[in-house]
Amino acid sequence: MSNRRLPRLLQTPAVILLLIWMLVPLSMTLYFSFIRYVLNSLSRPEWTSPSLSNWRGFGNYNFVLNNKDFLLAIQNSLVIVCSILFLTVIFGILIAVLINKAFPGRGIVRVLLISPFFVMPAVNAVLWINMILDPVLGLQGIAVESINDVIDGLRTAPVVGGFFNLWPQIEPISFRATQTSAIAVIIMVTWQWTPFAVLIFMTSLQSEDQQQKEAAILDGASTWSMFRFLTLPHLGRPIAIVVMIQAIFHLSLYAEIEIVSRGNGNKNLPYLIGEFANNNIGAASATGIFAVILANIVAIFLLRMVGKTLME
Amino acid sequence: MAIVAQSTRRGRISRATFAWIVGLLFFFPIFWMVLTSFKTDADAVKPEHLFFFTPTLENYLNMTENYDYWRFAQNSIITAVFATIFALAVGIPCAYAMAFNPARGTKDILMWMLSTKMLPAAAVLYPMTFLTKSLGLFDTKFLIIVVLMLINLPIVIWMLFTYFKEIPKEIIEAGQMDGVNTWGEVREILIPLAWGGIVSTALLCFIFCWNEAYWTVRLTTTDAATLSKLIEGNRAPEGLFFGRLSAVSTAAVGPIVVLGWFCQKQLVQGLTFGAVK
Amino acid sequence: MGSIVLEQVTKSFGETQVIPPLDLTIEDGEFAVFVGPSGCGKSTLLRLIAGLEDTTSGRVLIDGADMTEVSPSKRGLSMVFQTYALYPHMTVRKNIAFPMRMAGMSEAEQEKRIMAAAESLNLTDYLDRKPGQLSGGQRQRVAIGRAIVRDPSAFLFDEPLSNLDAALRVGMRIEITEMHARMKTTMIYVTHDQVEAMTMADKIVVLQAGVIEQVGSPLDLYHTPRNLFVAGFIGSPKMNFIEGPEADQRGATTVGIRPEHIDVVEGPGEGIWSGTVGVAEHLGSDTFFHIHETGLAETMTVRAVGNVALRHGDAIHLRPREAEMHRFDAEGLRMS
Amino acid sequence: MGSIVLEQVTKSFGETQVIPPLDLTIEDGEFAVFVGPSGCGKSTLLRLIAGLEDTTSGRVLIDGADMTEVSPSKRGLSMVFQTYALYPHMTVRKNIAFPMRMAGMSEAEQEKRIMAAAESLNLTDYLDRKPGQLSGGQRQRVAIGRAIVRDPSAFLFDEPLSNLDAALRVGMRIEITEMHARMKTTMIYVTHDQVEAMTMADKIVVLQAGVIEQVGSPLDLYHTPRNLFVAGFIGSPKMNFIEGPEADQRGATTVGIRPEHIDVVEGPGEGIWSGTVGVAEHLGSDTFFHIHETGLAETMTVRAVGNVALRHGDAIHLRPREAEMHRFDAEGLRMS
Amino acid sequence: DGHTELTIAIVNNGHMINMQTVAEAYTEETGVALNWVALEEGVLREQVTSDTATGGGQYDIINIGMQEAPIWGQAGWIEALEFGADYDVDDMLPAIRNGLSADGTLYAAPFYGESSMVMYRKDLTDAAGVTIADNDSWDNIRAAAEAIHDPDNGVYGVCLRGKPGWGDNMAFITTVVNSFGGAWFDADLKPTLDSDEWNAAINFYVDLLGTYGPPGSEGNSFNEILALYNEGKCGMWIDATIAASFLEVDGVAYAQSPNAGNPVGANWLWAWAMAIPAGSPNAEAAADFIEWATSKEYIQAVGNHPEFGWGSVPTGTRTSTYAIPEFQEAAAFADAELAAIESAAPEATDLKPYVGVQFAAIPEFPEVGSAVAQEMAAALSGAKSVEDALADAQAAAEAIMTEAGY
Ligand SMILES: Nc1ncnc2c1ncn2[C@@H]1O[C@H](COP(=O)(O)OP(=O)(O)OP(=O)(O)O)[C@@H](O)[C@H]1O
Ligand SMILES: Nc1ncnc2c1ncn2[C@@H]1O[C@H](COP(=O)(O)OP(=O)(O)OP(=O)(O)O)[C@@H](O)[C@H]1O
Ligand SMILES: [Mg+2]
Ligand SMILES: [Mg+2]
Repeated sequence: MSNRRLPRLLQTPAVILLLIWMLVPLSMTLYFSFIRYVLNSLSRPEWTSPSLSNWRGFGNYNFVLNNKDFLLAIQNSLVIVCSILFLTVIFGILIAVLINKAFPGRGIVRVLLISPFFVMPAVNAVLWINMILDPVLGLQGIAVESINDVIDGLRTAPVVGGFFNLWPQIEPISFRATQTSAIAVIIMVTWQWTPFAVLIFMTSLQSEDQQQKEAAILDGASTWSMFRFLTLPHLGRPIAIVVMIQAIFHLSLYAEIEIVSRGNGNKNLPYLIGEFANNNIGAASATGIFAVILANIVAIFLLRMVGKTLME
Repeated sequence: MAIVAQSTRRGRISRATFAWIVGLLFFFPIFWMVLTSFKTDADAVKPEHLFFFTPTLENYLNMTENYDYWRFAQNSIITAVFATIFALAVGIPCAYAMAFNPARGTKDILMWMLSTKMLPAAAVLYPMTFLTKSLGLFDTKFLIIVVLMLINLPIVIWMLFTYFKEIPKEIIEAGQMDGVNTWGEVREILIPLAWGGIVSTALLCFIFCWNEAYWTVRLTTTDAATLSKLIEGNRAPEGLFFGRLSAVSTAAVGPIVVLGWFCQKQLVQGLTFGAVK
Repeated sequence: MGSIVLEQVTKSFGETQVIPPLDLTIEDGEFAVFVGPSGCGKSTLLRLIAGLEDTTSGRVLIDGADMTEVSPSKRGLSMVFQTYALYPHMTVRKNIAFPMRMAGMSEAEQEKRIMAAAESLNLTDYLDRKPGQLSGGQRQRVAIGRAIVRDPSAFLFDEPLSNLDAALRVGMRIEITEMHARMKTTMIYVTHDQVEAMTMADKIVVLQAGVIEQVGSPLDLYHTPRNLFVAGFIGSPKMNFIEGPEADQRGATTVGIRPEHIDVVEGPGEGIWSGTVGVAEHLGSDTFFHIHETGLAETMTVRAVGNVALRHGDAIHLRPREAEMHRFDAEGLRMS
Repeated sequence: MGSIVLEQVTKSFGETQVIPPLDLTIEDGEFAVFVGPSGCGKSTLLRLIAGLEDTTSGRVLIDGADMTEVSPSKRGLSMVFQTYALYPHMTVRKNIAFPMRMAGMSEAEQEKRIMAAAESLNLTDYLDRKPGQLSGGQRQRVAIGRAIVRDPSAFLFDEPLSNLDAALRVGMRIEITEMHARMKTTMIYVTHDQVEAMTMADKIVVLQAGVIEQVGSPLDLYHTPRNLFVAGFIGSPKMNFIEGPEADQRGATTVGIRPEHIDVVEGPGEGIWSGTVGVAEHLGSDTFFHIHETGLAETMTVRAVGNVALRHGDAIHLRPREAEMHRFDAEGLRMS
Repeated sequence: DGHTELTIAIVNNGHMINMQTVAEAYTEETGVALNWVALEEGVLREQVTSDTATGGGQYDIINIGMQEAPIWGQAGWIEALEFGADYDVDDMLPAIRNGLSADGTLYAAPFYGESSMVMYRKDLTDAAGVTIADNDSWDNIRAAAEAIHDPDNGVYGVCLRGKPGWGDNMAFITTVVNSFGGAWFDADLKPTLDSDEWNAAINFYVDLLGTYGPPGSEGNSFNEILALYNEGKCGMWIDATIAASFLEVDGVAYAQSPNAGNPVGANWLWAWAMAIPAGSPNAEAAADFIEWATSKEYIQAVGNHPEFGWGSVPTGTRTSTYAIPEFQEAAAFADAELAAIESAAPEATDLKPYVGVQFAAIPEFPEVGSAVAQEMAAALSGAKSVEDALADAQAAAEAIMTEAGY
C-alpha cells in the first residue's frame, strides 16, 4: 500500500492523547521520586512542599529497596498475576469450547457465565471474603459446620459409626491469614476474569474456519487433536490479548488486596505504593517507578512469548 | 453450515449438563448476593435463613433514602457511555491503521500504549489531584469521561487490533480495488465485518468504565461521583452489613449485568463469517 | 477398500432442494468422475459422501455398511477441498504430515511420504513455508499432498487441478492415474476439465441440477450421449445442434454433430453446408471456426486440425460426417 | 484508458526475490495474457500493477503517469482475485454493486448493470444469497461480476475461469473477448488454460521464476518459441524433445516436435519412428498416445485425431512432419 | 444566604448516616444545602488528606479522628474552632476535648466518642462459674475465656481484633501493651517494639486469641466481631464502647478494660470529629453547621426524632448527655462507657512519652502502625513467631522513623 500518510494520520490522535496522559504524571512521579516530599511532618516542615531544594538523589529508591516488604511485594505481584493468568486462560478455554456448540439453554448459560465480569472489584472482594469465604459466618463456615454436624451424627450410627469415628473434624480455612490471603485474591479475581477470557475466546471460536475443521476430521483427527492442533493455534492471538490485558490489570490490583487482608500476606507493589502515599510521597513515587519497570519487564517478557502470534 | 463431528446423544446431554453446572457455579455468588440483598442484616448471617427467610425491601429503601442512588447511577451511565464512544472513535481508526498498514514500529507502539496503563494510579494521585484542581476540572463529568477514555484506550486499541487482524487481508484489498477511500473501507467493510468484535470491545470498555474505582472515587466529590463511589462508602459500614451491602452492590452492578445480558448475543455472534476462498 | 453406494439420497439447504432423490453406485476400486455445470451439486455430493453434510434423507453405504450416521472421521475417506482448507498456521510440511500424525505413523515413514509427495508435486522448495506465502497453485498442490499421503478407503477430489498450469496438470493427471492403478483405491473426482474427465475416468457421472443425467464410460458418453444435455456437455467445443429440415430429414427433432466431425471442404455441393467465418480461434494445434449464416443454427463451431488460413468473413464449406451424427427426439432423448 | 508499463520492477518477500528486474509494456487497449508455471509470479505481478503489493524497486507507470506510490484505490483498476475475496457479509447483489456504489453511480444504472452482469454470468437466481451459500464456480462468477460492472482503465483477471465448467467457460471466454472488443479496455489476464491463452490474447507473456521468457502473439509463440521453456510450455500436450543422433542429424542439440505434428503411419520405413503404445488417452475427439521404447526420448506423446484403435502394448509407427520441427542449441535457444 | 451549599465528607457509620436525616431540619431552618459524601474510613482519610494537602476546596467539612486532629491543626490544614457561649465547650468530656486540641486550641468538634471495655455473656460466665471484674487481670480474663470456650457448640471464649490496621488490631493490641507497661516510642521517639513489655503483651495476645478465639481472627475487626457476637459466637469481647449500642444478644454485661498493672492506657480513646479544611470558602457556614451538629440540641434532636430515639444518640462527647434520663434508660451501657472514657489517659507521661492511647499523635504513626499491624497479624496466624514478628516490626518502625528525620 503505497499511501502511508493517511494511516499515520489515523494513529496520531490516539498516540498524542496517550502521550500526554503518560508523560505528564510520569514526569511528575519521576521528579517526586528524587526529592524529599512528605505530606505532613512536624519535625521537618520544609519537606512538605515539593521543591528542588529537597533533592535527594536515589535516597527514596534506597529506602524503598530496603523496605522489608519490597521484595515480598514484587514476588506477590508476580505470583498473583501468574496464577490468575494461568487459571483464567485454562478455564476460559475449557469453558469457551464447552459452550461453543449448541445445547438447550446455551444463551442462558452464557449469560450466567459472563455475569461475574460485570461485578465491581470492590463488590467482588467484599462478596467473596465476607459472604463466601468467611470461616465462621460465610458459606465456607456454614458448610464446614454442617459437614461436621453430619459426621458427628454418623459417629453414633450403627455399623458405619466406627468408620466415621476415624474422621477428624474439618477445620475451616481462614482466607485472611498471612499464608492464605493471596489465595483468596487469586480465587476471587479468577472468578471475575475467567468470564473475560471466555468472552474473548468464545468470539474467536466463532470465527474458526469450518472448512479447516472438516479437513482435519477427514484427516482422521480426534476431537482432542482438533482442539490441540487447530483450535488452540487459532486461539493464539486471543490468548495473547487475554494474557496481556489481564497482566496489566492484575499488576495493579488494589481493592481486592485491601479488602481481603490489608496487604497482610498478599501485598503487591501498588498496595505498597498506597501505604507510602499515606504520607511519604517521595517513597511512593520511587515505588511507582519500580512498578513501572516491573510492569514493563513483564510486558516485554510476555511480548516475547505472544508477540509473534499477535502480528502474524 | 455442516455438522463437524456429530456427537452422540449421550455426549450432547452430558455436555449440556456439564455446561449448565459450570454456568450455575459461576453465577452462584451473584445469585447469593442478590438473595442476601432481600434479607435483613440479621438474617443474612443466620445459617437457618440461608434459603428460607422473609424477603424484605428494607435494604433497598434504606439505600435510596440515605444515598442519592439515582444521581450516582446517572453519573455512571453518562461517563461510561461517553468515555466508550470517545474511546471507540479514537481507537477504531488507530487500530485499523495498525492492523492493515503495519509499519516496523507498530508492535512497539502497541506495546507502548499498553505500558501507559502500567503506571500505578496510587503513584500519581497527588499530581493528578493537583493538576485537575488547578485546571478547574476536579469533580466534573468531563474530567471523568476523559480519564476513563484514556485509561481504556490502550485496551480498546488492542482488542480492536486483534479483531481486525482476523479479517482476511484480501477482502480489504478487494475493497481497495473497488475504489473505496479509507473512510469507505472502514465503514463498508471493516465495521460490518468486525461488528462482533467492535461490540464486544465497546461493552468491555463500558464495563471497565463502569467498574473503575480509583479515579472515579478520588477525582470526584459529588457532582461527578459514580456508583463506584457509592460502593466505596458502603463496603464496610459499621455493624452487621451483609444485607445492606448486598443491596448496594446489586444496585451498582445490576444495570451493567442487565446490559450485558442484552448484548451477549451481539457479543458472541461476532465474527461468524468463515474466510471465503 | 470401498464401494460407495448412495440410496435415495436428498439434500436441501433450508428450502432449496439441491439434490433430489439420487441413486448411485461406485464400485470398489473404480475411478469415478463427476462433471456438471457449476452449481449443479458436485461438491455437495462429495460432502455428503464424506459425511461433512448431513443427508436430508436417504442412505450412504460405504463397503456395504450404512454410514449415514457415522461421523466423517470414522469413514476413512481422504478429500481435497475445492477451497483447499489448508491449516494456515502450519508449514507445508506440517500440513502434509497432519493426517499421518493423526494416524500415529512413525516419524520416519512420515518423512519418507512427505518427501515423495513433495517431489511429485514440485513442492520440495516450499516445505517450510506457511500457506499464506504460497501461490494459488502451490496451495492447491499442498492440499493434494495432504490427501494422498494417507491410505484411505477412498479418495474424494474436488477440482484438485484447477489452478495448475498445463504441464503440471498433465503431470499430476498422470500421477493420479498411476496412483489409482497402483493402489486400486476408489476415487471420486470432480472436474471441469474435459481432458481430465475423459482420460482419467472409469466412469463419468454427469449431473445437472442435482440429477444424474447419465453414467457411463468416457467414450460411451462421447459416442452415445443419452440426451441433449449430456451431448452438449461432454466434448469441447460443444456439439452443434441443428433443428428444422436437416433434422427432419434424418427423422429426428434435433440432430447433433461435434465440431471435430465436420470437415472443411473446398467448394459447395450436395450435402455440403456453407456459411461465413465469424471468430476464428487459432490454438496452433487446431483452429476453431465459429460460423454464421449457415441457415441451420445461429452459430456452428468447427474444428480444423492445424492452423487453417481462413479469416473472419470468408465463406466456408463444411461436410458433416454422417456416421457421427447424433439424433434426438422431441424430449431431447437419444434415438438409437 | 490505460497503457501499463513496468520499469525495472523487482519484488522480494523477505529474502526471496520473486521478481528479478523486469520490464514490460502493455499497450492501451491490449489484451495481455500472463502464463507460466504455478508459482512463477503471475499473481504477484498483477498485485504489483494493482498496487496491492509494494514494489521492492522499479516503477509502475499507468497511462504514462508514475503510479508506484499511488494507492490501489486511486489507480482505477479492476481486479478478479484468484481467491475471489468476496465480501462475506454482503449478498451477491451488494457484492457486485459495491464498486459502483463507491463510484457514486445512480441506483438505476447500478441495477441495470447488476442485472446485465448477473444475466451473462448465470447468477440471476443467486443475487440475494451470501457468498457462503454459493458453490465454488458461483463465487468465482460473482468475483468476475464485481470486476466487470465498473469502467476501469484496465482489468486485471487472475485465473477467473478456473472453477467453471467447460460450457460456461467457453461462454465466459467469448463474453470477455467481446467485452474487450467493445470497450477496448486494457486487460491483463492470468490463466493456466492453453485454450484461453491462445484464443483471447493479443499478446502472451510467458513467465518463469519471475523472468519473462517470451512476449508475443499466440501463434508466434506456438510456431516460433524462443527457447526450450516456451516451446514446452505452450501447447498441450507438451512438445516432444529429442536429443542425440536425430538432433545432431538436423544440426541442433535438441529438436522438438509437437504431438499434433506426428502422424501415425502403417509400417516402419525411412524416417519413420517406431515404438510401443503405453497409455492411450481417448478424448473422443482425439486420442493421445504415450509411446515408449522409441529410442529417442523416454516417452513421446502423439495426438491422433478421432478415436484410433491402438491399445496398450501395440507397436506404433510415426512420421514426424519435418517442416514443423523446432531446433534448439546447447543453450536451449531456438535456431532459426 | 439561602444559596450556601456545604459538602461534607463523612465516615460511613450509623451515627453519621442518621445525621443526614436529622440535618434535614437544619437545612429547612437555615436554607443551607448539605451534600453528603460517605466513604469508608481508609478512603476517607486518603481523600481528605489529598484534598487538604493539595490546597483543599473539595470539602467544607471533614470527618477526622483523634489521631489527625492535633497534627493537622498544627500543620495548619484545618481551622481552629471557636464557638459561642451557648455551645458550652466545657460540657465536652475533657479527655476528648484535649485529644482534639493542640496547644490548647480546639481544631475539631467531636461528633461522638468512644473508649474500650469488656462486653461479655453473663449467662455463659455464670454457667461456667467465673466472674469478670472491672479492670480485671489479664490472667483472669484468660481463665474466663477458657471456661466459656466451647467451639463444638459454636461459642468461642473471646473475640478480639486481629485484622491488620493501625486503627484495627493495633488499637486493641496497643491497649494490651500499655497495660503491660510498654509503649510505641521512648522519649526520643525511637520505637521500642523490641522491649520485653511488647514481647510479653504480644505473646499473651497471640496465645489468648489463638487458643480461645474463633477461626479467622486475623481477619476480624469491629464489624466482623459484631456480627459474630450477635450470632452468639463470642463469649467475651473487648472493643469500642459504641459496640454496646449494637448488641442484640441477651444477657450482656460490661466491665472496664483489663489491666496488667500499668495505670494508664488499658482502654483507648477515640472520637470522630468534624473539622473545617483551611481555605474553605464557606468556613463560616461550616462552623455554624458544626456548632449545631455537635451541640446539646443535636443530641436532643436525635433523641426526639421519630425515626431514631434515645438509643441512637451519639455518645461520648458531652457530660450532659449522660445526665439525660431518657438516655440513661435507653442505654444500659451508659455508665460503663462514661467511666471508660473518663478513665482514658491520652496525655503524654513518662511511661508513654507521646499523646494518644492506642496511637501516637505524630504524622508518621499511620505508616508505622500499619507496618507493625501486619507483623502482628502474621504472628497471630502463626506465619511468624512472636519474636520474629516483633523484631521485623521494630526494624520497619525504625526505618520509617529514621526516614522521617527523627
Ligand atoms: N507472502 C509471501 N512470502 C513469501 N513468498 C511468497 C509470498 N507470496 C508469494 N510467494 C512466492 O512467490 C512466488 C510467486 O507467487 P505468485 O502467487 O505470484 O505465483 P503465481 O504465478 O500466481 O502462481 P499460481 O499459478 O500457482 O497462482 C511463489 O513461489 C510463492 O511461493
Ligand atoms: N449453504 C448453502 N446454502 C444454500 N445453498 C447452497 C449452500 N451451499 C451450496 N448451495 C447451493 O447448492 C448448489 C450446489 O452447490 P455445489 O457447491 O455442490 O455446486 P458444485 O457442483 O460443486 O459447483 P461448482 O462447480 O461451481 O463448484 C449451488 O447452487 C449452491 O448455490
Ligand atoms: Mg464445487
Ligand atoms: Mg497466482
